[in-house]
Amino acid sequence: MKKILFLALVVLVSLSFAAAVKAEEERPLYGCELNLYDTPNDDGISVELEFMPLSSPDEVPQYGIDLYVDGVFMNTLTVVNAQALFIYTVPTDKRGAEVRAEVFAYDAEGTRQGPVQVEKAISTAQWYYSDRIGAFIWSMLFIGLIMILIGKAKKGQDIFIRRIAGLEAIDDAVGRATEMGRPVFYIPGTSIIDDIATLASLNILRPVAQQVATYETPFSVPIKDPVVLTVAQDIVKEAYMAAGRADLHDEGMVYLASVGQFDYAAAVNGAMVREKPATVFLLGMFWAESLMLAETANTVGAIQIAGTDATSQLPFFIAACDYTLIGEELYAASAYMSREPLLLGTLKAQDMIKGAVIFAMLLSLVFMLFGIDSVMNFFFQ
Amino acid sequence: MLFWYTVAVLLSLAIFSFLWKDNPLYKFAEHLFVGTMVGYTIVMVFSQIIMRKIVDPITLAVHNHQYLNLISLIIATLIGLLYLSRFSQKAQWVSRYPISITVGFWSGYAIVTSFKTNILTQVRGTVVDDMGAPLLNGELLGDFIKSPSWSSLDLAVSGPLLVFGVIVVLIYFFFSIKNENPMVRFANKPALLYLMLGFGASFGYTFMGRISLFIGRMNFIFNEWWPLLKQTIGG
Amino acid sequence: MKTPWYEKIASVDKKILYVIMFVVVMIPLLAKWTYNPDVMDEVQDIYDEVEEIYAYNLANPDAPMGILFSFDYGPSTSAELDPMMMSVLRHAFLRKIPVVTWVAFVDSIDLGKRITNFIAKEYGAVYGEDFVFMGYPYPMTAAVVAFGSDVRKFLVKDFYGNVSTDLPLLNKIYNYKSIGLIVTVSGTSMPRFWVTYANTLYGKKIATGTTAVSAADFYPFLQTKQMIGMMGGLRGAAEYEKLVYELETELIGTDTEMYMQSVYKQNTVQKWDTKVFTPGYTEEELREHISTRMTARTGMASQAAAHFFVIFLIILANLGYFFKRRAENKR
Amino acid sequence: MKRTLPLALAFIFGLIGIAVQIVPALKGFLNTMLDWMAIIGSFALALGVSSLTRHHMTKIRRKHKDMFFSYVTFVTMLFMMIIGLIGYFQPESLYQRLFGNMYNYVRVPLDASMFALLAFFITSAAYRAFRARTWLATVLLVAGVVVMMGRVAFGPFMIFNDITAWLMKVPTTAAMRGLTIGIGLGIVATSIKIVLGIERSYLGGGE
Repeated sequence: MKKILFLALVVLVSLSFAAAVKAEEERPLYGCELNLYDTPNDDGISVELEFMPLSSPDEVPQYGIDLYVDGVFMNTLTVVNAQALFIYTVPTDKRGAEVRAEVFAYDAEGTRQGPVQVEKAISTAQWYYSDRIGAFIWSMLFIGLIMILIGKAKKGQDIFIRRIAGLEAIDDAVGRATEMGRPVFYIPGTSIIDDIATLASLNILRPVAQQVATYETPFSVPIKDPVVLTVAQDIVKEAYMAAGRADLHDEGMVYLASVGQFDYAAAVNGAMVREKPATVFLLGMFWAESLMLAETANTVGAIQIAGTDATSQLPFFIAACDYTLIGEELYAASAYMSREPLLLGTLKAQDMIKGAVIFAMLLSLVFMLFGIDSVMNFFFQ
Repeated sequence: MLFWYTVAVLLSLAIFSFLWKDNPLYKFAEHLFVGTMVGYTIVMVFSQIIMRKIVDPITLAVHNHQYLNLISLIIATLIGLLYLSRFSQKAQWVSRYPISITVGFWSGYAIVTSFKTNILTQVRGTVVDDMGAPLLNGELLGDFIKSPSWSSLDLAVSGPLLVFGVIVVLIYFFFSIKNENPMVRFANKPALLYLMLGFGASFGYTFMGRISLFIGRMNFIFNEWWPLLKQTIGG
Repeated sequence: MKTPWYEKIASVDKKILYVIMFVVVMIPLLAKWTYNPDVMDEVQDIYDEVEEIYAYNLANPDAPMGILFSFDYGPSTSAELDPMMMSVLRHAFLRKIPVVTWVAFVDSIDLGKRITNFIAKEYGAVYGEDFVFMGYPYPMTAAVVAFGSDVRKFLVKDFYGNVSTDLPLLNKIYNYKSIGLIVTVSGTSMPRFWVTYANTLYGKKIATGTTAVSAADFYPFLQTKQMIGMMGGLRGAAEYEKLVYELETELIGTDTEMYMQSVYKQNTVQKWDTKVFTPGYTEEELREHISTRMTARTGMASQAAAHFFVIFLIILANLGYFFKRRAENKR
Repeated sequence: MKRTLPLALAFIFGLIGIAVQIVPALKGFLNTMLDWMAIIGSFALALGVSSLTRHHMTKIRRKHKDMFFSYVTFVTMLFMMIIGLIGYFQPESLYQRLFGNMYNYVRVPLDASMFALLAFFITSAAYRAFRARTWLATVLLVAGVVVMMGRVAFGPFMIFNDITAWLMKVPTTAAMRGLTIGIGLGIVATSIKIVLGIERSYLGGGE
């Protein structure tokens, strides 16, 4: 806020300044505008300095700003008078330090005049990001809703979930591979574990692996990231055990194909043309390699079930794959497939929050029609 | 120089040969690629993480007697080492600790961030544009009625169409509402229309960039490597 | 039984598509066909701005305006972005406008140096007088802000280790007052950064060059005039290339090769610092200088051919599909 | 120990993850946490390399017909590793230059060529997908073709260019924005499920 005000001030000052030039009125000798304030949203180890020279460059070609932290001289900033805003972050390296800035002007002969202005500020740490507090409140609301609905679901209240075509197809797709006697490939995206899409995909891996185990179909899970590898190994192993086919499980099913984007694509493409899978799952986060994998799968005659939250890759999956989970359907999948009440409760909560977001958006839109932006700022800060 | 350029060209051609069919040349390039990248990654993890984030800071901490720092680094290293428990059959489950720490931290980290960037910022962008002007704007509609033209029509309807599209797409993805619900039924067709227009347009839009990549590759072969080859052979 | 034509179309082997695609892209590239696109307003605006600076410099020979070029892209996007940078640089050197270049990423240092010197050489520009290369200023924000007062204070030395205050060009052009235009060519979101700092804070004019994929992100800035112009993808590059080609033909005629060699014929070779580039050309170098004058336009010819080929394919596929369905309905 | 402690750890670190996002005073701590994550993750690479090794060793042991290529992977991996590590301790040496060349003339062209294959894949995908089967597929087809035209339009076809700009500005933005908001909700919901321990399949699933 302060920054915006200051910018507005600068604009005003420069406007009046322009007027002053026209009128050839006297300018303040050694005039300047110094603003020193605590850096917003930090942990208190710096303050911000903004400086606008106002004298004409002929009279004052240069300014010097002496900086003191807790009374100890730090250094001098030299500012050439370009009549432009000068900004600088003063590091204090500790919280609660008092920064003092003294502006000196150098006249045409180079004589140091002043101090013409002195400002002080104390570096402090903030306890919350002023621009994230809205998101935080929304999130807390979401968590609360989830808690409530989970409670309801636990009590046995039925929660309706509509059909998701891509997920219905999983059973048939695995069955098809069994009939053809060809393997199933599962690619849990090419991102790392930090990516929530990867986690969503790993949640689907379990039921798929269980089905594959029941049908006794060969299974292959090529992976790009080592941490994802460890997680996927556990999931597949437990899924085989749950299906009662621990004897079919082989440690080599889940393997690291490679570690980079395109070398991974090269390796998986190679594996696909050699092993000729009948079904390929492409679920998770993808980048440009999405289309390479999808097209190669098509070339070897596999059914592809794809799903991603990468909006830039969705068009390719839509075009090249037989079934596509679009965006949030990927996240809904684990609840949909497991039918576990806890997960279904979360899905319901998600819909309710979405309803609230739409409502708040409509409200903001209506108020904006009349030029009132406070509603929008309240909801979507 | 020519040697390395030639290597680069031959490898490129080996990759392109995959389009025809899988063949030993492609297999060679593929396996070479994997080996190179894994080796490269090992070196990077060693130099950028093992050395820069573990060894150097620990040495520094010992040197400067920053024991708090030292303890933090050692704990992190020990947690990381738990991964290696997977090499033993019996203690394998210990590797769940680093996994749950990683997954837990990033999940928590994602909550507020994605609410902010994926939801609030996007919704805000649907209420007002980058300059702070409302997307539903009666004045622009008035301008159009006063002086009808293509550009004033575009200005007047673009905002409302955008808002409408966002809302129907959001409604389309409600999971817990039955398809017979009138709101969902109403939103269904327009939402699909928006989605398909968007996907089609994005597909066509990206097409250009993908062709450019291939042209860039061919430029390398014919405008960089070929002249260099001729120059070297010709003297 | 003979398979009807529409069945064949529906099940055509991908390999055939790939081969035709390859041929379609290669022919224009090897035959050096050029595609001369209509120049769009957002590209013409950049050109006009450079011309305006030229006019200003003619009127004020003692206090000329310069152009700041920022190489905000790495080798991975250079296929699309190199031609843009080269065209605008050519325009600036052709008009003897002072040029300051730097790069935004460590990876790009080599690229920035090579392209700056490559183009400077064509016009016999003298390092330190006509152009300077400042390397990789770090941190970038501080460097951009430093231009608000005196960049020589922040970048004490240039890339080659010369003291900034010793370079005649930097003594004329050291802050935003004497920068007429900032050209940022980038495959990332760097242009946003330039808008936030150089445009919002200092009111400088920003011209952007970007990849075809990112172009859509920057249209809003054009509407609000926060950017004066934009070159998007190979097409934008081809448009600027065409404009510069026309200007070059007008100023030095069609025989560019002649012109480039004539620059270094006088006995003033010592004028040029060999650290920057060696005066004179070999045959191969000459050819490279000539061929880079049309990379974007030949690339664009391939591009257009590929687009038309795919559109043709789609129409064909739909005809096949249509007739197949009609045949099925009859049965 | 096997299940409760991991869930508790996920919860505690989840809370830490939330806290560092909203409390600026924890900026220093956030950096420590990010370092932690990098350090912890780096050890998983050992598992990755071992998995890759096992994958290729199996091929060699079973005398698979492609076993020669598995050797290729091993040899280049060891080669890269050795020259890279020696190069790290001896900067400016021949090893480091070799490592740089391997990067620039083996990795980079392979990467770029794989990327360039997309030019062909996108062609065949367009050929297959853009058929007017249903009204939805027709919309997809028309939008795609119009934009492709618009990108290389000239002369009288410049109208396609304007349509392209409009398609990108209005329907595409609307669709992508609607998707992004929904995806954001999905991400937040999944994250909350993990932090609260409702979703636990990343621990191998099962009870």
